[in-house]
Amino acid sequence: MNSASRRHGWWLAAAVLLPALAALPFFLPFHRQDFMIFLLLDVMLVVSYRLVTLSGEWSLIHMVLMGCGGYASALLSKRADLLVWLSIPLAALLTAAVALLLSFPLLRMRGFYFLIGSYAAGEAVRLAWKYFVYPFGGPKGLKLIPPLELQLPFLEQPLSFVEPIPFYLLLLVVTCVSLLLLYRLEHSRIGLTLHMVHWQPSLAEAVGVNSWRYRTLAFACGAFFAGLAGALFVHYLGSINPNQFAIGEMLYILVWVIIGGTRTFAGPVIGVVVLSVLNEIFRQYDEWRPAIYGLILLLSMRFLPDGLESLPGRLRGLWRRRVAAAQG
Amino acid sequence: MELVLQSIANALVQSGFFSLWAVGLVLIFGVMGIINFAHGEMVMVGAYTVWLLYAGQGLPFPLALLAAALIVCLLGLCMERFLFQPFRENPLGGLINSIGLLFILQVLAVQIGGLGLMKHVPPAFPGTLELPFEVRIPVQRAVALVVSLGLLAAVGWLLTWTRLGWALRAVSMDREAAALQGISVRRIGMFAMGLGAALAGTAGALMAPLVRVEPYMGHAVIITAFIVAIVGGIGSIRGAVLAAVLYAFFHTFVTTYYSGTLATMLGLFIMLLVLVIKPTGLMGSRLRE
Amino acid sequence: MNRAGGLRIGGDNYKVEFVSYDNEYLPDKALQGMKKLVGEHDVKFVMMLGGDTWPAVQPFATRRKLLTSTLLPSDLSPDAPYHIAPCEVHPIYNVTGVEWMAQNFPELKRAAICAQNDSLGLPSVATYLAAFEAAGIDVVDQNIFDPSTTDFAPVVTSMLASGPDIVCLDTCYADYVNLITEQLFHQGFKGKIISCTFDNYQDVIEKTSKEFVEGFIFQFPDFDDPALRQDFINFKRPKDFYEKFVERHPGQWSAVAWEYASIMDLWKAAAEQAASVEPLAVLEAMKQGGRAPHAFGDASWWGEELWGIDNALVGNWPVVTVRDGRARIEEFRSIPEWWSCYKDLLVKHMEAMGLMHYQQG
Amino acid sequence: MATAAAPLLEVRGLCKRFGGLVALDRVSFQVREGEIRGLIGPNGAGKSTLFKNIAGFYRPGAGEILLAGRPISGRPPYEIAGLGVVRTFQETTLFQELSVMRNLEAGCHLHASSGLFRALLGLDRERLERQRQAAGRILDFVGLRERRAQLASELPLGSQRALALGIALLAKPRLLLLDEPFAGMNPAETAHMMELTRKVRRSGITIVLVEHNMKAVMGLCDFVTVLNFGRLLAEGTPESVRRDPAVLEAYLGSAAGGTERASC
Repeated sequence: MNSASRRHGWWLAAAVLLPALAALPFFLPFHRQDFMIFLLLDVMLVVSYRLVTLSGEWSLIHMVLMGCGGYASALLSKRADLLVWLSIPLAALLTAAVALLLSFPLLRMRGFYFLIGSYAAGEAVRLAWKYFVYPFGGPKGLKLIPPLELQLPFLEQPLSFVEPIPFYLLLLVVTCVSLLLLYRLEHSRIGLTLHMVHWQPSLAEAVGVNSWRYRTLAFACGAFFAGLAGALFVHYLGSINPNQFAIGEMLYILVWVIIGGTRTFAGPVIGVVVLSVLNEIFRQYDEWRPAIYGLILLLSMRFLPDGLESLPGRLRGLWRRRVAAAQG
Repeated sequence: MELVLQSIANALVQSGFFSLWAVGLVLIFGVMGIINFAHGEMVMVGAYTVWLLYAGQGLPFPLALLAAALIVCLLGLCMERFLFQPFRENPLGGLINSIGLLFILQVLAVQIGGLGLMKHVPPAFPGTLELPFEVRIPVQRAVALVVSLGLLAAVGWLLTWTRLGWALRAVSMDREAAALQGISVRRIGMFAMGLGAALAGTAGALMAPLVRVEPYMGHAVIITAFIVAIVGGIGSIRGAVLAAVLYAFFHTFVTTYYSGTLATMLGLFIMLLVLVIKPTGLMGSRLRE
Repeated sequence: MNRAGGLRIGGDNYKVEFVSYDNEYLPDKALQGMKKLVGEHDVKFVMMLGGDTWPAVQPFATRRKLLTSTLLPSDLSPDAPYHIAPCEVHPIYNVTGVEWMAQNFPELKRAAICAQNDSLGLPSVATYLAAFEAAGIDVVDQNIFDPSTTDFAPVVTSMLASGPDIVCLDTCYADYVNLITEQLFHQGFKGKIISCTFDNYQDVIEKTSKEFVEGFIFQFPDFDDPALRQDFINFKRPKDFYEKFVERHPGQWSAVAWEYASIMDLWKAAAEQAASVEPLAVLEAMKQGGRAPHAFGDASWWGEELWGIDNALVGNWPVVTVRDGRARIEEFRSIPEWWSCYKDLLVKHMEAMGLMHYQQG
Repeated sequence: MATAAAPLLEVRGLCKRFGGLVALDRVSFQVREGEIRGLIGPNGAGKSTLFKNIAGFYRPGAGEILLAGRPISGRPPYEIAGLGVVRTFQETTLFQELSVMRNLEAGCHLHASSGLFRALLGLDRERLERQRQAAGRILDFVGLRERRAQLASELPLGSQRALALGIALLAKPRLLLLDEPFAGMNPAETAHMMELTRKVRRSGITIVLVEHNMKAVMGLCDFVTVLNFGRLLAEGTPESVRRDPAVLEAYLGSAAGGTERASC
């Protein structure tokens, strides 16, 4: 009963939030619209990253997987002249395939070894993009990547998704669908099994769970959505280069996820939204930004180890104690 | 022939640095099970100390070196006390804290020294050693190599022959059993971190006149240290030194005979291969998660 | 510039406001920054470093008809008519150094070249290869290293093994030039060194010796150079600028230090001439007659054959050497003259490395 | 004929070494269908190692393990579990932060394929419902219905063990390996657990258990196998083993200690 009313709450929140989000860019000056776009992409990244962390592994290759999606879609549409509407989902699938391939060496490791292994694999992939001028364009990367376009019957010119508002709306739909799928996945049997594989690996094996398979599934599914985000990103920007996916950017994902908290689905989203908004507000202290991030990270580890998601609960607890103290 | 010998000389100098970087990292991981992502930044702080004190204030180089070791050692102790000790139960916590610190240290370096061109640290020992077969080693590099070797030997002696070293090894093998033996795991943790940090600081100080001293110099350090630590078997000091020598020779020869880009890429592939085939590395025997 | 009265348009003086945005050299940040500069500050002219960040900005900037400048002409393309390279035409000017060296030291015949593997290093390699070929110099070794390299001893050993008379440092970053030169010194190189930049040469002299660095050829003068006092130089009071810069940022004088100032001069002159700050009017004034005042003398708009559009300002470029511990201009040489003789060679090498505009992307 | 009469579990000449240490030395024994078998021996005798070999957590050095005549040695644990050999753990292994019911649901996973798209599209509702029913039956079976909404961490030890047993049962074992199911329990809990174990056997599941609590072993098991220093020392009914002089000599001291510990 509780879960049913909670579900209603979610639907209600979505019913209010979604139209608001869809309407938002129309009220923003054009130079703020991009902020929303990159924020949505980051949301996709952190939520797909969370799926990987569900199986208990902390990966450092997620950003590079996003790049895989970007490169794949760019190459498919540019060099193979594939329709962009096809190249994007295909790129996401290809990214999942790359992750599947990488999972053979990587998922033999766990914990620290996986962390470092994923980092090494990511750097190796990135160096390969730099080293092979054909097809990846070398250190300069690729440019003049065809944009998404849609020929609508009532418009003379095709609708171009290089324009922020159409792209934003498309991205909003894709993000919502992705989030919904990831949410369902987590709350399905598979999510529960991943939980099991993470926290009680021996028990899982003992009752017949092939944990390697589930870890691979999480890794590849996470890669799929990262690749999807990367592919969309690349067709919006029209260019891609290897430096965009360096370890520094990956560390930001880690920071968002950790500050937001990984216990619940909403945690990483809260993390990325709060920090990105703060980031915009403190834009003039740009040179201090990494240090501010670092400090927030240290403080939140110390005082809010379960992330921002735990803040409301904690405040409620504090309030209750206050009230109890006042009454007592 | 000259080319081979010169390359061997180059590789030897590199081995010294690589081992110094990696040994500190391995010590900290081996004893406390914490991956210190800010290890490269500790090297950077060492180098900046030398830049400020030796190049800036005119202090004699050996003094600046000592100061760098002490300052970074202090930094390490603070990290252990405030960032790692409270998170003993959660190995990821220590890692994340070290990432937070990494950002802060980099920004501080930018604020102190600015961006732009590398910080100028003139060599304390100018001149070149001219060996037979036209092999040449800059005196500064030779000194750095000798000091590195001396430090590594000292660490080896400490770990093998002293009671402190015995306690350190005991803690790294089994923390609970060591505690039952009456060893204070807390103190040993402080000691390992202090020693590892001092080694990193010394490495940075020794290198300061030889490399780019800039806020982000730690990046290259941490990659190399990871490769070396993994190939050597994380937690094994001897493995780390062996791997450092192998990797330095590999990297030097591939760079000399093929290209630098290829050397870096192959290095990563080798690390991956080792992780897949023998995750415990060349000399490591335990798996730690 | 503002202290000197600011911008004069139609008899009124206007102050020029400078707004900056750090794009962290990331394309998405650059796009956000560019939109912000336009949306929030309504800027009329954007000076960028260019390179990796440009492709992401290009569609927006072109649609908005924004006037933008770059230091890397490889950004130029027929699709971006309002994007100009009015100051530095990297790396084409490097040919002047090679040409000068070949004339003055005709006995040097073997060159080894090294560069970092990135969008600055590689086009430069193509240019040097063309210039060496034009001058009849053999390139005996090429070593392309990763930008994360910390120790240059192996790179230098590898180059010296081929027994070169000339070591070419390409467009290595200033810090790499510093460290590679130091290694060349220690490993006993006796020949000539040629490079695009040599920013912190005073530091290098301290690390090596005055004798060793003597005769180092590069392309960027110190602005207190007496040769810059000649009449055809359009950069106003270079010595004052240099001294003020060095006073404010000691030890930070670099190849690009003067370039934004020089671009601003050009823009100001054009804006005053057009009596407007609107991008299209300014651009038209700038390009009037196909010529414009470049810092190193009047120059012409050019580039069609390399980038598909004449948006690079090309004229004379100084060849600089270290003389008695100071960077001194040896001679100004004409880039267009070299081009008219050897353009086939340059196109050949650019094509071989996949760098021509029709190959890009 | 041989296959029809084949014992459910047969261990043939099993060896396992760790470096220089011989943990198991040519151990052979058979367990018939429907039996409760006790596996005893002093600490370090190799009982746990034997368990881990059977359940696939270790790869045997030599020898064979057969389940109903089919070799299973060397397969990964989840496959062996799929064939019907399920183990429990010495330290109680549960999802402490989940409710009893959720714990059981988590245990249902073996007999459902991991269809990604079914899960995403919600097409596995029927199957989930069936699993929920199965979990409900097990809930009654182990007697935890009143506690179904409690968190596992809040349960007393006896109920935690029962829950762990329930999770194992959901994997539909033919052979259940119980690793010290009575350790640390008080007499009332022990009695309850013994009754539960008999109930499991009545439902047609064969049981092998490792245990130090002699009272429980002697009261529960049909046959007992004794290991010492990795070797098979004796085998037989509880009474015959109790009287075996070799067992008395090698083992009785620590066994008596074990009994004492259990009774206080």
